[in-house]
Amino acid sequence: MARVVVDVMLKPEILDPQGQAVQRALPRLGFEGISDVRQGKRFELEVDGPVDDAALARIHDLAESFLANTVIEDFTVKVESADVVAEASK
Amino acid sequence: MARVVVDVMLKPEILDPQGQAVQRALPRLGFEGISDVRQGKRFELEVDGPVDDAALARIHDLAESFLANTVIEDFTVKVESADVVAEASK
Amino acid sequence: MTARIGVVTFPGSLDDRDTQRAIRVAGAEPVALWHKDKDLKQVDAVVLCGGFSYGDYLRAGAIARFSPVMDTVIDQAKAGLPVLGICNGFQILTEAHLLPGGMLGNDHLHFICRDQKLRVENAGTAWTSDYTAGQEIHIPLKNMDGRYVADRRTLDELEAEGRVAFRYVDFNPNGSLNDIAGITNAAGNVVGLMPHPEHAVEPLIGTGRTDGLPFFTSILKKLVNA
Amino acid sequence: MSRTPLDTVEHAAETPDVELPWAELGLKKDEYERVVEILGRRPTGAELAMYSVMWSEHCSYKSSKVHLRQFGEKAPESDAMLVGIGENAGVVDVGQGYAVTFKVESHNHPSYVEPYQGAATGVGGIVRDIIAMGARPVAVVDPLRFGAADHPDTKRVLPGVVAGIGGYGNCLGLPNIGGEVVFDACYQGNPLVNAGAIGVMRHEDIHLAKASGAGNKVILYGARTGGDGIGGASILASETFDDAKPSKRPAVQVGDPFQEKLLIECTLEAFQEKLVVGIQDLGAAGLSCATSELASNGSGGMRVTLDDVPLRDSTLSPEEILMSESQERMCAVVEPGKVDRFLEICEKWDVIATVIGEVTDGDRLEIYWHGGKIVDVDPRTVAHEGPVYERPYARPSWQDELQADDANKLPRPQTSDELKDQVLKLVGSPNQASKQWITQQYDHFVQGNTVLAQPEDSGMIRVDEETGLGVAIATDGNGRYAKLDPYTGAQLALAEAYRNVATTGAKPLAVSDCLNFGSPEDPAVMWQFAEAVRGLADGCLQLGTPVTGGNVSLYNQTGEAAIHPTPVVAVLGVIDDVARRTPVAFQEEGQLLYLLGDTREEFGGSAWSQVIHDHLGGLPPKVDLDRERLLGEILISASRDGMIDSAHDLSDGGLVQAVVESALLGGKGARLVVPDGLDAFTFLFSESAGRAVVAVPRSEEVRFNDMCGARGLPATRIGVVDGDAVEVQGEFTLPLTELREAHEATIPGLLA
Ligand SMILES: Nc1ncnc2c1ncn2[C@@H]1O[C@H](COP(=O)(O)OP(=O)(O)O)[C@@H](O)[C@H]1O
Ligand SMILES: [Mg+2]
Repeated sequence: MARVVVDVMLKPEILDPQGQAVQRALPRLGFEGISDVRQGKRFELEVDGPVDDAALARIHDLAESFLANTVIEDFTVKVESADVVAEASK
Repeated sequence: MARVVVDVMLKPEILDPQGQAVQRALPRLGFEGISDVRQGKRFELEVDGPVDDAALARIHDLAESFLANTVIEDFTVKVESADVVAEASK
Repeated sequence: MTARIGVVTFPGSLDDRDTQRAIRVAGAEPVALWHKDKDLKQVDAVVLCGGFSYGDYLRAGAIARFSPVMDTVIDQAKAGLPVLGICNGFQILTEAHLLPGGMLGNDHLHFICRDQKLRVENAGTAWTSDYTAGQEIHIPLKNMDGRYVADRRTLDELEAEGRVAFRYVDFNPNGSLNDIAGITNAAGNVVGLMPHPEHAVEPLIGTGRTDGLPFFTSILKKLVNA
Repeated sequence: MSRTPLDTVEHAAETPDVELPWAELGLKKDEYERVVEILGRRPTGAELAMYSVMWSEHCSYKSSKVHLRQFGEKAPESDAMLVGIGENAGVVDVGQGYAVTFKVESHNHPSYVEPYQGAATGVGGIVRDIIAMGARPVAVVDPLRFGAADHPDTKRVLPGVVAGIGGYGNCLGLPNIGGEVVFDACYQGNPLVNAGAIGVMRHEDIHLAKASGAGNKVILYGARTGGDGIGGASILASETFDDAKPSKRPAVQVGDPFQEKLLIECTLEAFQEKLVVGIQDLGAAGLSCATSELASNGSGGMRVTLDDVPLRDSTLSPEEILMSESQERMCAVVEPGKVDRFLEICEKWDVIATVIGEVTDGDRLEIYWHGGKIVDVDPRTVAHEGPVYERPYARPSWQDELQADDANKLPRPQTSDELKDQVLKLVGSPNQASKQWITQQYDHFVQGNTVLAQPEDSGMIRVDEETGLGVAIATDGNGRYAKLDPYTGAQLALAEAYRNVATTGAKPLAVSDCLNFGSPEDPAVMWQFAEAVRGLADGCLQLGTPVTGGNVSLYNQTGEAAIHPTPVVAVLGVIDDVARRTPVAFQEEGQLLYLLGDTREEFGGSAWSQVIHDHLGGLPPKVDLDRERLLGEILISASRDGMIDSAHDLSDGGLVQAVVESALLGGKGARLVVPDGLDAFTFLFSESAGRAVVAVPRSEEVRFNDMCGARGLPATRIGVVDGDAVEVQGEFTLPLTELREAHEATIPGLLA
């Protein structure tokens, strides 16, 4: 079983009030030096079977038609390999 | 300027109604072979200046105290390097 | 003979019974439609009502858009069936690409419930003929994801073709571009808006105004006279 | 002890010396011994799990029970009462064949830890209580208390709580029609999130939580069971009891309002087809509670196979499954011949439903796991025969001193300018300011039956479209008054909620309450509790409004510091025709303003003493419940006979607060004259109870005066609806624009 991650973010030209709210709160929390914040969605899909090109293509379709609304959002699909997981976890 | 990404996901033992709703919809859309879906948040922070250990530690604090509620959520912090970005984009 | 107007119930629909009541108050016959049925029971028009279909968990309207009933609604709307989408219904219509653009979370990040002032910009659609263009009305508004967005080209096109059907007046409650509260397709049979006309059909209830009733009398007249 | 052999009943009998972690599960030594005595052996791990949660303060009311009995003992005669205390919620007859169920509950602690989810699941829980009675939920209310308005943590807690209540209630399609928002430093570490719900049904649809009829099936439906809110049960789940590693199980549950909406619809459909013999929601203590209560309220016993419970997490132990507080689950008892249809309805609504057991003709609750019997108990001993404490209570030593610190002696405004200045300060203070920023995050309109909602004196819902029959509800509670005198404070809460209902023209019928207090182990707190219950029970008897149910929340304290005693009272009323309802807003210029009731110098616990002097001391206003009743009757008659066009009850902030609110809502000002015998300050700021201000059309003045005179209710003409300012003759004029700015900018300024 492998994990495929789909990240969905608002297109850059679309106002992201959630990201802005975070950014505006930063100085109050004593954080400086962050010039922009955008907030999006992360989907973690547990895929049965091998994640080959065909599987990725299908997930790409899924993201395009369903997980993201491409009128307003962009997305990326990536396979989360074991070492990335290790590096990333807190 | 560098981009740091904070991913916030519900802890595995916590109910994720959003992920479930997506997963339950998949068969109707003709997608098989995905055994679990979890939905979380992705924050993209644009950091001024170098992303050194000190900066990362501060972002870690920010994530812990503000971006996530660690009672129910886990988070990961990672620096998004240029090549990762390239590989990931659709 | 009166008109039969279908109201679709999705899991999580909230205003289906209210919408049926509004249709009855206007003098038409409401017909309950179920999301799992492709069959529209030969109704003359369809309302997609407000609520949180599937909890609005992915995006408002995104999951409902893939239900069996929507396959038929999409086909027939393209063939001219009058369809009104209220709130969640509007969101479903944009997700189904029957109307352009998309709906996002309110710019202030909160749910908002208020008596909202609107201007009817297009009184030529199937659902607005009992208004006059430029008429100002008050309709309850209540939503989390009411911010209408579209790219510049789409907006210009909507404006040029007079397809912005309703605009917020005095106060933009959600950050919608061009103060858009509702739009229509080019043919004028598919209309979507965020405020809830079905909550403004009885003098005592809600805000105490009946400014929403003409939606339902408009379609009734159109169908009966057809 | 190794857990490898399943801890069955048999195994427990064979291994009497095994030590169980009863203390870690919150049981006292004598409580554990009592369990052993009841069973005649040591409990199994699963039995221990059940007893420990069901005998907790939260589920067993062990500290409060001895006092709560008064609600039954002193219950007034009432024809309206259909189902009383003890069921999921009380039910009252509102006429025309309709019955209404309503209840208030607390979700205080979870909302402090995770404001959004804590508050959201609070709404979810109370709504399931309403469904479990057979009713369609028609509205919710949310009495809230937070720490100081300008404290940084309030900015974390309040927006989350409000978003959670809205997020859940809005998604369920329940109009939010009332509540409270109160700020006080005493709630800093212990915000109070109370949530109430109302449901409507026909008399014949009332359902009870009982499992009867041997052979009937027990069906669990709704969400899968996960490791939510298990707390101590994980100790039982660990390999050995002594290596109790820190629990991985979350203390906070995440709600799924969409799932609950489906639960409502499929439950109501099953009721409609008469498929349900008994029903119980799963709330605190989850399956432990549902199975033991269903079984003990019914005629027989019950056998449950825990392996059949649909799980979200396959690693859960049987003890954890029994204790899990996963949300959005219900348990129904269904005759065998109707099971298929019941399951069909669940499937129609995409709700998972599973037969997990059946009613037996014995009197035991037996639970099986992997083929072994892990529970064999008399369900009554679990559900109803928990410990009862007579906790010591004593009037606190500081009470006299507090009451001696008389607010009536505080310095009062000396000049008209000062008076005017204090009015502005008052109407703009966080507790008196407009709560619109909060209440506009709630759907008021959904279901299309809302006649009155915020900021009216009570919420009102139309029940019958043909006849206009409606119900009204208001919740009130003033912790400052209750701190000064808990007996009187509880009665003042009752009186205010009663008055709020009557002010809208509805006849008060019944009461629910949520009693929020500190630690019962502190005799001073226990005294406050005992006094408040006594006050409420006496008050309900006198007003003729029985308590139909409620909730107790104890241990609301941080270290030694308890919250103010905060009894929150909900009063439900009925109105024959909602077309006769009386709104708060001034309707027409020229109408005459009358003040009903007596005004005394009463400033103890008042908003004025808090806002201007940051003072709490003296005695709260006097209560005269006969007067409240008379005032209520006058307000109801006046509304029915069209003698008044608007009305507003007087409570915190006094007359000036009420007049300013009516003026701002109606967009019309008022000219006021200080009546003879009163000074301007007392006239404007006193908080004497039993008062309301009404606007009388000139054509009705004589008739209205006659009615008040004949019934002996003081009615004083104090002015007229007029202009676009509030003017107190000879004192000051405040333009509505200035008042609006003061009243409406405060909360957004603090929170947005
Ligand atoms: N948390 C809340 N939720 C819903 N309504 C609220 C809330 N807080 C206050 N309200 C409403 O705002 C209005 C004013 O509240 P309040 O001043 O407490 O009323 P009163 O003094 O008449 O009891 C009432 O209609 C009340 O129901
Ligand atoms: Mg009031």
